[in-house]
Amino acid sequence: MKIKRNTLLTLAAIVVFYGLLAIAQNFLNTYLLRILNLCAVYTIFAVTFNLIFGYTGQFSLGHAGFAAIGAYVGALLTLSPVQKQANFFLQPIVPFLANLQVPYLPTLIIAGFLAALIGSLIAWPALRLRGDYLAIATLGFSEIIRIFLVNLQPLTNGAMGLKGIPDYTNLYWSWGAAIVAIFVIKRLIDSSYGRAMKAIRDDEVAAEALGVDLFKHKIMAFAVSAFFIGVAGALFANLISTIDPKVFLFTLTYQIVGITVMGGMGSLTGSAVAACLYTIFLELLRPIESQFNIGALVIPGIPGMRMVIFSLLLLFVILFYRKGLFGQNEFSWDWLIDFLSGKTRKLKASQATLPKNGTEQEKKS
Amino acid sequence: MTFELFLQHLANGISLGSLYALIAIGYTMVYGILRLINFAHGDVVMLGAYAAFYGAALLVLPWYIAFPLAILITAGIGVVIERVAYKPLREYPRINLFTAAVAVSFLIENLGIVIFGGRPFAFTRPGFMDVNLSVGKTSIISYTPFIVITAGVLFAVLLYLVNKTKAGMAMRALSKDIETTGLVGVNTDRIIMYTFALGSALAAAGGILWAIKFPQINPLMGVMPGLKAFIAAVLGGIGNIPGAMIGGFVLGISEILIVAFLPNLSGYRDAFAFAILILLLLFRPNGIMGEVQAEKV
Amino acid sequence: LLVSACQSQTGAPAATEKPKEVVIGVYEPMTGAQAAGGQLTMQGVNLAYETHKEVLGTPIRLVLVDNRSDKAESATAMTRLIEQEKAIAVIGSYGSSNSMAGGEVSEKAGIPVMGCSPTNPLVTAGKKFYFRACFIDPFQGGVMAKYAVETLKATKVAIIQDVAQDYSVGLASFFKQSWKELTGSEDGIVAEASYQSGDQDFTAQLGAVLAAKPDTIYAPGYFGDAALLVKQARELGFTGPIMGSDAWEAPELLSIAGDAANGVLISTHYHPDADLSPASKPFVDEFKKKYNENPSAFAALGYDAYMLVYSAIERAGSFDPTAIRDAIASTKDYPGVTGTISINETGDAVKDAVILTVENGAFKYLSTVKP
Amino acid sequence: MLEIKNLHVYYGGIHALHGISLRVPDGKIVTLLGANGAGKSSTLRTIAGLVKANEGSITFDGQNLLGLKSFEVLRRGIALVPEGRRVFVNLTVRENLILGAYTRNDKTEIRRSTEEIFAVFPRLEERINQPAGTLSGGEQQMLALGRALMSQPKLLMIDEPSLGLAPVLSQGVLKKLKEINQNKGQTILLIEQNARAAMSIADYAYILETGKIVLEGEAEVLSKDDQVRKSYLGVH
Amino acid sequence: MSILSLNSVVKRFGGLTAVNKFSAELQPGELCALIGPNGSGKTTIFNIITGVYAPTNGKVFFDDRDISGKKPNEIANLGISRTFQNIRLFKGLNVLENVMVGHHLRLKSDPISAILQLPGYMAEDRKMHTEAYELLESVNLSHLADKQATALPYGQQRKLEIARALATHPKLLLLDEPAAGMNPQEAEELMEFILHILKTFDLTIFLIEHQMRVVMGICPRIIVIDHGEQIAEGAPELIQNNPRVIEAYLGVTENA
Ligand SMILES: Nc1ncnc2c1ncn2[C@@H]1O[C@H](COP(=O)(O)OP(=O)(O)OP(=O)(O)O)[C@@H](O)[C@H]1O
Ligand SMILES: Nc1ncnc2c1ncn2[C@@H]1O[C@H](COP(=O)(O)OP(=O)(O)OP(=O)(O)O)[C@@H](O)[C@H]1O
Ligand SMILES: [Mg+2]
Ligand SMILES: [Mg+2]
Repeated sequence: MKIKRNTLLTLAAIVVFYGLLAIAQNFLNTYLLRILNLCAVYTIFAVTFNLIFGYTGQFSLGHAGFAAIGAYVGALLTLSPVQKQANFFLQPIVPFLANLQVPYLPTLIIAGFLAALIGSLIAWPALRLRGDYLAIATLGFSEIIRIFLVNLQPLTNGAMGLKGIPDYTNLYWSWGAAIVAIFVIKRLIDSSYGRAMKAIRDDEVAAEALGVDLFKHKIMAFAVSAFFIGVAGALFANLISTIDPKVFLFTLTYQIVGITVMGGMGSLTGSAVAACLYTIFLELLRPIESQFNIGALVIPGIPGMRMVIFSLLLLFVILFYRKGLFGQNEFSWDWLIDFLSGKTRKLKASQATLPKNGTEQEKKS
Repeated sequence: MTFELFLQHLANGISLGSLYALIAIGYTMVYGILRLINFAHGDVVMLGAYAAFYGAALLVLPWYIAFPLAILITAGIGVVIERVAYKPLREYPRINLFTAAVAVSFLIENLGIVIFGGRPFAFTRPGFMDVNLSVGKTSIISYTPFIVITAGVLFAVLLYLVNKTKAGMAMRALSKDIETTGLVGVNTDRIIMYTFALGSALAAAGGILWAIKFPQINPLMGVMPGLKAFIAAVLGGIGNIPGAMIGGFVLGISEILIVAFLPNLSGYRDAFAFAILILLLLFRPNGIMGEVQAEKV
Repeated sequence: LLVSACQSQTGAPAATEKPKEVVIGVYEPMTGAQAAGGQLTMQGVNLAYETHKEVLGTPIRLVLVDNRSDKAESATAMTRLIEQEKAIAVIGSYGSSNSMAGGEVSEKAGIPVMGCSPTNPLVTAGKKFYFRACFIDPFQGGVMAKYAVETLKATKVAIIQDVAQDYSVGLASFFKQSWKELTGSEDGIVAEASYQSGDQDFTAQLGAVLAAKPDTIYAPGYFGDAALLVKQARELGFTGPIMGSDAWEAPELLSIAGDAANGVLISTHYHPDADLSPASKPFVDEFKKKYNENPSAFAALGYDAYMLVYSAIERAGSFDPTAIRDAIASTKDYPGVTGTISINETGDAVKDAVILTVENGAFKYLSTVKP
Repeated sequence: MLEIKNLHVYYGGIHALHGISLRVPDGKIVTLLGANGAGKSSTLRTIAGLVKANEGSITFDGQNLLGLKSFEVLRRGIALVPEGRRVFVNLTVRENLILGAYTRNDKTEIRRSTEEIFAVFPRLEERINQPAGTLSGGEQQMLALGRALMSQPKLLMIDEPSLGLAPVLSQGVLKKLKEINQNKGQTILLIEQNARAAMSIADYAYILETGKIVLEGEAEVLSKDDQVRKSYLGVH
Repeated sequence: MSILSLNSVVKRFGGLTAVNKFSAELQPGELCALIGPNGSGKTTIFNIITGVYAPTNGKVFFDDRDISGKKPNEIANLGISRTFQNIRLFKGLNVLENVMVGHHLRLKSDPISAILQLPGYMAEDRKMHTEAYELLESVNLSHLADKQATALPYGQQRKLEIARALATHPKLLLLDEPAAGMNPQEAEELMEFILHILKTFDLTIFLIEHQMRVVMGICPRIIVIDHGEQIAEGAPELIQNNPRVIEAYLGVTENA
């Protein structure tokens, strides 16, 4: 009964959400649309990091590299032959790609698959490493990918980057992909496979002794993550319309880690909310840099202040919301209904719908 | 390649390697005790260079006063960072600490841009460091031996502190078990503070020497040395001080020699650095000097 | 939340009647890796704004938006200027890659943009609304190749490029093309090496290229890296001329490289002694008075970019972006501080280049090269 | 003398200690018995300053201990040998012992103490330069005890010294404790699962159940109590 | 026909020989104990059997198959399961989920049908749930099913670890010091519990334990190891009176 009700509610919510997207897409100005699209892209980045680290416990810092692969696939498959010729004015593009142009949906899927493929290839040796050693190795692979993008001019146009990428990305695509990503990851982590992944996160040795194939499950987490990161990369390329290797510096990965931690490790809802807040806050803080007039007093804007305040806010959230905005909790209909009918406080105490994990015991990871 | 040219490259590699090593040690020390990848460490390097710059350029202090003063100030800043941003998170999952370090790094860089401006400053070498000591065709400027010797002295002092003093012993004990270290009467907060002070002091020394070798300072100058030093620390076996030194030299020398032997592939230099690291890790998953911490099951 | 929060910040000006003020937007990197360039450019833009705060009897509001040296932010910044601030024209940005991201947005919105220093041909290619106050890389690369071959009589040249910067890669490539055209082969290019912006140690690259005993080194790139490169080249004993590009022209090159900079040759936009335009000298004086230093090429171009937009609005006699665009496109022989500027059909400034050298810690005019 | 009154401890929402009161007189061995999770370790950890108490008082020789950090507690003369030994695996036996004397400064005095500990545990002297991580479980337990003794504590608290030790070793460790107590008047507060062995060396015993003290008394008296024999000593 | 046979197994860690030419055989349905001083190599033997370590030398046969050097999950699939000396529960999972991880190795559906929640997967998932729950009931933990595993008292954590191992449907169960840290009463319960599962689940059990009460009380056969070598083997009475065992391990005043 309950499950059915919640499924219906979910379906209804998706319909309503799409209605809202349709309204937004048609009535909001391009500035707000751009921000909303970026929110979706960062949401995908964050939920995929959550899958790899939050649920499977593999500290991978390769996001920027996988996103780069997706973005370049997205760009190279959607650019028109004319644009390609214009772009590759120093050295011609490899003939194989010169006239290739693919519709958007298959492009996104190819972007995802290529990122997943390369992600798995990288994971294959890298997963022999643990913890921080895995982190630095994946960071290294991500940088290696970027350096290849810089140097492989006939394929990527090197530092010149690519421009004139068709701006196919709109709210339907971006949030559509985000919802698919959340849906797939949620279903995956709730399944027996997801349980095995969480087991790996908590204790590899015990999981393996129970017959869990560590390698297979880690690769699975990597591949699924890399797939969606790749899709998000392509969405990003077709949103910004121009990319170059500098976009995919390792600092992008740090931002993603920051967003995910802010949202709460092990909460997909948290990832999505944090991704949106992050993107929106960067914009909301802009007025800080412009000149203030308080009566006769003119306070000149200080360029750069926005980023200072933003870094402070980030630090603040990390220091004072130590489990992230959502902890390990997920949004659920039961919670919402209880909340609306004022039952939350009681339920929270009994920890029924919102399991408040995290006693002292599990502090240290 | 002629022998002289090789010597030239080697000399360059050694002086670059000493800088990496100095900065890597701070990384490794902090990692050793808190298991924190302190990504703000590179920015502390930058602060050290700026402190020395302002001391020398604005306050017109002679270098032998300005530099130690800058090192002291930076050590203080390191301590403040630990107190404000890391200490409250010590008991929480390590990813929080890591993120805090990232946030601190963003903060320092952006504050740097606001306070110092985004434009680079010229860092003036003290005169005696700008003397040409060329031997035959190998060109050596006097700052090179200065860097190598200073780094060597600092290594020696550090190794003595860590291995022979009680505080050093406490530091090593703490790296394995904070709680028990407190139980034998060690004020662990203070030891952690010392560690940050020492690590930041070395970072500042590294930053100043860096600015002497590459006399251009800007608010983002610490990013690359920070990343390279991190690689060096991991190469050597993160948490291991002699390992960080070795890692620094290995990285510095191999970076130079790779480009020297394969100039056409110089665009891939950093890719080589990472490739060396990854390959090494595949064969020695805990770095060159890292203890094999096979988990006792 | 988003909608209300973002909109509440702007008093959107009414479109029809005479507006209380008009907005000229600027998007430049004030933070991030390219903050130095953005800040130098803003010196010039601000100087121009201070002396020209009103157009067609309406006050101008100059709105600066930081693009964090980041492509995504550049696009967002441009959208913000257009949608939220209702800018009628935009100036920027340092870094061709930032400009390309902004250009995609402004093109759709039909708002004219004047780039200050992005020299990559792709910035304006295929764009009706994007212009720039500087010349472009193919011209500049050719200028240096010609100078090397004809004036320096160099037969062996080494090239060191910043592979991570489109600007440097482009210049190196155009230099090579011209060299080939002039000498008939690429044989004279005896060594090539690369670095990535942010690298600080160039000794390995230099050692490798110096082993080929070049007469001169061509190392297009940004001044921060260039200063270190020049210094290290001299420390390694290279005494020949080192050639660079317009982005070397900043006071920092001289202060950081010190004596090592002597003998450096660069192609750039102007010099007060070159007598390219009557506006140069007063600008330099004015600038020194305000900032107490010599203007960099970026500052001069920032000044010109603002003034080109300003004069276009005056000539258009309207605040209509399309009219302004048309006025910019028809700019002819405008006396900018960086020379006499005409905008060609691709939206690029056509103007003379000058070649400068460094002597005793100052840039010295050598010669002028016509387009 | 250590005196605890009405000690309450919470871990997050879990109420672990529900008002514990106990006393450890000078020169005695007091043992704390109870099932798993009864709160024995929590009690010692609270005394040692590792866990914050929410209510109650702890005094030692009249001085308040509540709210002190662990190193301050040690400096007032209370040493804890934690559950699971926790020697510093990367330091040698000698270094472990020297760290144990961290709060002391007189070098010759420290050397004397080391000699005394070697006299009690000759095995440690044989391994003096070996990293503690390579010692066997029993040796590690001796080292942990030795390290705690190096601070010359007035009160020595030991949490399950025989956990995971072979029978021959666990007997040995408890015997040593009795020896130290008798020869030097060392006050000891002991937790031990092997209740029978613990009772045989203790003067006084407290029995905990889910965070409360349910029984206390002279060890000799308690060990004759039928209920105690059945539940805690495993005698039918 | 033996179910497990260790054939002069050697394990070296650097210079240290932790296990030295150790041989042993276990018969189906047997309950056998492995005892020995600290550091004598007991846990290492378990680690070799379960594939955590590969033997330096020698062979391990399970059901007449050579399993030496196979990966732990492969060995678990063949039917060997274990508990650990230091409890290793999944702290992010609740009690029921901990057990369900033990069922995962028998899952047939692929990840895609799991994500799509196809009927085939759903049926398996339901079965997993019921089986796990039944298993918890049989060990008296079902009332704690949705508690976080590490919040349980120690004794129950031990039991849960055993239940989780049973969920893989092993033929051979290895228990590493299951009674460590238990008081006599709890140890008593544990002994009964072990005998109970031995019968109900058609198992063979190999057990490491330092509490002689437990070992002598329930194990008909005991193997004693010292310095990685077997020094004695036989029934409890025999072992108790073996002078070598007394010297190396039991000590003079035997305390059971
Ligand atoms: N860090 C912690 N976080 C949450 N709960 C804890 C923590 N430490 C102990 N507890 C809980 O407090 C209670 C008392 O635990 P304590 O370790 O003091 O018991 P104990 O008597 O020493 O048992 P044992 O014999 O298992 O060592 C137990 O219910 C335990 O689960
Ligand atoms: N991964 C490892 N690396 C190095 N040495 C090891 C490793 N694992 C075990 N050893 C060593 O092998 C020896 C046997 O250890 P093992 O854990 O098998 O002992 P045990 O018989 O289980 O002892 P206990 O009863 O104390 O648990 C010990 O000396 C131990 O230090
Ligand atoms: Mg305990
Ligand atoms: Mg063992």
